[in-house]
Amino acid sequence: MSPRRSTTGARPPVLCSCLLIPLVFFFLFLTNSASLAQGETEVVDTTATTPLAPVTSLLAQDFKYDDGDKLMLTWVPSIDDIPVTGRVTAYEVYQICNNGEPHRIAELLPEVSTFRVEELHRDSSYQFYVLALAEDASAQSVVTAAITPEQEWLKWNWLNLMVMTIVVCGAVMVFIKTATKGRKLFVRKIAGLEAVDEAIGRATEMGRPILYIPGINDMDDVQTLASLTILGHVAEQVANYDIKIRMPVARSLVMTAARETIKAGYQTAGRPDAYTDDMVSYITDEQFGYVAAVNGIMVREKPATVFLLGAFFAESLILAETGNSVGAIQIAGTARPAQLPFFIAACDFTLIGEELFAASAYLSDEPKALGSLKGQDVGKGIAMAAIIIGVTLTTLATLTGAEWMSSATELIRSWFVVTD
Amino acid sequence: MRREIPLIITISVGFLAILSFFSPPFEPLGEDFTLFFDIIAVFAFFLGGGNLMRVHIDKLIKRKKDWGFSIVTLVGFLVMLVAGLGKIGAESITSDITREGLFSTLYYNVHLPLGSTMYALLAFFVASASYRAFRAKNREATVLLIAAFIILLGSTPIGQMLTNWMPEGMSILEIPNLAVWIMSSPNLAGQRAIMIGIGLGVVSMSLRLILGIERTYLGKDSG
Amino acid sequence: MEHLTFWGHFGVWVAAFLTLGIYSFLYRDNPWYKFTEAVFIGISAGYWVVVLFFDNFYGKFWVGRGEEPMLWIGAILGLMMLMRLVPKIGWIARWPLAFIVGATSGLWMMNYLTSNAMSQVQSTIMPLFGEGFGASFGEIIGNLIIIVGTFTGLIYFFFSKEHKGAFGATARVGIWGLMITFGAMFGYTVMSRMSLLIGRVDFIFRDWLGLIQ
Amino acid sequence: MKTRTIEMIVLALLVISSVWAYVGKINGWHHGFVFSSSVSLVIMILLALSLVWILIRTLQDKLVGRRIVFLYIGVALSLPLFMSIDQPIKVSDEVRGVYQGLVDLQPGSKVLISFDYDPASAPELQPMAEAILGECIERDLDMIVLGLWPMGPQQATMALDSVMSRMGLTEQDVVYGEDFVNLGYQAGGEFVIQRMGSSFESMFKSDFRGTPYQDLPIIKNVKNFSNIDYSVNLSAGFPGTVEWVQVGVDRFGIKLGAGNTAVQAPTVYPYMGTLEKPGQLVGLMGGMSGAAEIEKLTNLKGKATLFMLSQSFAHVIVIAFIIIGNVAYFRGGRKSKLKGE
Repeated sequence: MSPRRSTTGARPPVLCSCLLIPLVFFFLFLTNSASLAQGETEVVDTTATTPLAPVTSLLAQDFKYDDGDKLMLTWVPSIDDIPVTGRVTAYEVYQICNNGEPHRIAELLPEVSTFRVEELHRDSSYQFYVLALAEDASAQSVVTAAITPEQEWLKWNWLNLMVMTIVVCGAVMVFIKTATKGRKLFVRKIAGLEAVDEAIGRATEMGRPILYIPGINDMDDVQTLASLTILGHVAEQVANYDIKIRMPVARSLVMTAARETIKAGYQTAGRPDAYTDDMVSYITDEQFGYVAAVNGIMVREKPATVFLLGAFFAESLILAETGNSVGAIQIAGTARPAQLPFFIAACDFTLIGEELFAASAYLSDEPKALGSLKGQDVGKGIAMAAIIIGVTLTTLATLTGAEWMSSATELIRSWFVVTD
Repeated sequence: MRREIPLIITISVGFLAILSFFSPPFEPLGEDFTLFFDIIAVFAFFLGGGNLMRVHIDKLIKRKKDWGFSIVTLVGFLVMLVAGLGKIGAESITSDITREGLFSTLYYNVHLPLGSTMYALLAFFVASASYRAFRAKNREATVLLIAAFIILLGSTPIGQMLTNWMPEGMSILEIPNLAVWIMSSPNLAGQRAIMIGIGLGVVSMSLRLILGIERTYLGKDSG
Repeated sequence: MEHLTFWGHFGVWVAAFLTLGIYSFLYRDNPWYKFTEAVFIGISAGYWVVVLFFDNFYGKFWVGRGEEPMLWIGAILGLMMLMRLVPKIGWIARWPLAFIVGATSGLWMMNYLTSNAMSQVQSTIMPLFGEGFGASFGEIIGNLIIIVGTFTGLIYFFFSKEHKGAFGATARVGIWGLMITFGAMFGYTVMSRMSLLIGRVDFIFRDWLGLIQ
Repeated sequence: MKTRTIEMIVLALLVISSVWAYVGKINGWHHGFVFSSSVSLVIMILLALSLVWILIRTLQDKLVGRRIVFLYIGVALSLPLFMSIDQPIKVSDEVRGVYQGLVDLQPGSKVLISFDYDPASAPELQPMAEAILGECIERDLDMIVLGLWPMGPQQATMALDSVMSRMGLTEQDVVYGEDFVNLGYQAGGEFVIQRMGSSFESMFKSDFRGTPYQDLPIIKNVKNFSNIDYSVNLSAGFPGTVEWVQVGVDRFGIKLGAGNTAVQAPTVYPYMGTLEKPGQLVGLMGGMSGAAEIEKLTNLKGKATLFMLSQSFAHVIVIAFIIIGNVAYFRGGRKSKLKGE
């Protein structure tokens, strides 16, 4: 079993493994506990003096909204299962498949009264019973009636999420449509984006290169995608002004995608010959190895402008401070809240969270893209309305004690809950 | 056609991914897509690793500035590659190279210490950034400065000494308590607004990508 | 008195040499740093090639390729990626890219919508005075700040309206809320960053030079 | 002199002095250095004065660059490691609770200590472990050690060795099997705790050296948690404090004190309860400061106390430079030309 450490600000591979480890743990824990229990059953003496009460009301039901591979077991714990002085040490769940031999599928702690059986087949029938274990005795429950798991096509318990998705996505699409029809849509100015042109102009005047850092995550992070869409617009400008762009990356896939993006920018600007693959270079996947290299590039090539757009972790401040020390104008943006303070402190302009995603729409100045920003605002409006109405209702409910108010609050709240 | 096929791929894969969220029979697709991504990433590594080698060999042959260090990088890269893929120093072909052999020795004695040293550079940069950036330039910057200052003071003995004299009823205003309060209330409010915004921003960004409104990453037609 | 083998001494000196090499960058760029940087890049790039090969290619594809025919799709997409090396059919590399962009957008869109947007709205809907009037004065102020801060913060992010008049004033409150957040987070991190460096300083003065008692 | 020459001279001096220090360490010429309290005080005053001088220079519009800030951080973090002064450490009620649990015990009582971490979390948790073990030895308590993390038992052995050498004790003073036992690592997380609730022996047939359970006098008569007087858990994640609380405390009513990393501590804090309603934990140590506090209570100064001093120094330096920075800004007529200095 692998122990799991609590971390914050870990790198994505670390993050992924953090997500994986509980899973791995879960499986190992099943096998482990199985082997533990095997040793134990030998010493269980079923003819003990005081009989142990079994679990009651054992029920096997179809697990709702699955692919027909799960069942749900519920029971009332044994009356001997009480904290501190209770006799029950564990429960074991047994499964009988198609009237075959029973085999143990799980060992559970006392006080547990539900279990989800997984990895079943739609074409088999299943029966279950639960064994309550004490140190000197064991007690078997009744065997459930045979049941076959059923498949559902949609998770109706997520109806709220479906509606939310449709409303938010719908709003975005409606505004995109309106925009294509030629209606003028107003979008306010964003300081960091106004500065992009200025920053590129500065590099032209100074005759020094532009450094573009797309974060250290791979293409499976939307922040990287957002960064690359911004890169498209930057590359076009760069091609127009004929300045040098330098883009060291930490991922091979990002390297490939960035090359395509910059190349497209040069083609749009009508200067495809000026593009070379050398503009983008792969350094290393290692977080701090990459930082060491980028630091070196910054002090040696002294870029006039540095873009730090994408997913950043602990390295954010090292990069931003080094960039600042060489006198570069820096435009940063990330959707990782933990790194925003460092960018705010050390960079000239910072795109905060959402602004990073809005940036490419903004820079392209294309009506369709701008329309999508309007759609986003509808989502924000819903969020704000829900907060105001919900808070007012729930506060009034505690003040007046009115039943309907608390149930109304619960209703609003339930629209934002997604449970398994 | 060259331009259409990628767009069709994006749009259909995007919708399948969303569908995998809502429909149990399609659920495994989400996992499959992640798996495909991992496999593609390995192939892409040929391009990345190849690029690294090419850049440094080029530097070496053309005797560009600092070409000597390119030898170091190349040697390090190749040694690690041979040690890992050849399982040098490991007991058998099945042994775990992250636990034994030359590969793990290099990892634990060179790679890991270098990583933590680089990470620790932050201590210096945190200080220099505070010195330069925490200035009361305008109202926003002043608010930032005050919040950071209280949290910092709260973690030093000075913070305790400064406000120890406060009467019992005012204990919330003692700097260490104030620091805890800032972390748990106003800090949370800001985080939430940012997170909600990001959530919606991603939705709109993803839709633009899936619908092909943003497609700079696909390059231009002439290929 | 310590009794180390030759390799023991060598190891400590290498670690110290590389550690100081990194810190020499604080003074200015120099050959020592360049050397350390080159070592780091080479070793770490090699490390990741090997780890990715064993974990992803061997562990995820090669082992399961027989039972899971789906995995071949991944491999084919991967091979298309390599077509970039052949100038004539380089454009085919855009297919796997298109696949990645579609999958990433679709999967992350739903994750962000639920875990970022919806769950945060849900946890902000709370009674001002605590459940059953249980909140202390400090907590009520805290709750009020969380609610107002979240609301005004969202106003700040609104794109459709210019920050003017009453709307602008509310957005301004939102910015202040964000600034408190950033300041607090910055101040909080200073602490943990310092202890990182203490560890390295302790290595130099105690483990390497033995100057600390 | 040219800058280049100066740099070379400084580098040469550094090389010579480190070679000297290293050779000295190997041959036992020196055993490290420590500043006396008065020297430490003088150094602190000098540091403070130099900061004041920088402030005055700033008032004269002569700004210091970032390298000076770096230098100060380096100095502020290094020098305290050589100092022998006491930093006023305010002991929180949470840490005092952990300590009080030990104080309340009669000599010969049995203390169960679970090591649920690995070397990566050692800087914070190892000092706690050493302080707790030291106090147990001091009070003649029986120490029963186990680990729910694979590397935990190894950390326990290291902590005990370090404590014994610092207290000048030998294996005759702390007899293995009578005063101390290391049961080793057991996989299974909360299941291990659950099973220990009925029988320790069913979970640990032998200690980590392979000695059978019944052959160890210290635990021969320990059947389950009812024979344990106090438990301490040092945790860096899962399985850890949460599992010990949920199974050990809630189900078997053990008395539990905990030590956690700074990252993890906030998630465990709710188990401390409130004034009106006591929680499931009698005490909680969090991060480096928690470790320094327990070191203070047990009078066993270790790395945490030393590191805390360094940390406080660094914080004061950062605060000082924020003030200097603002002075510079207001002196400079609020011009924004300060960028990039």
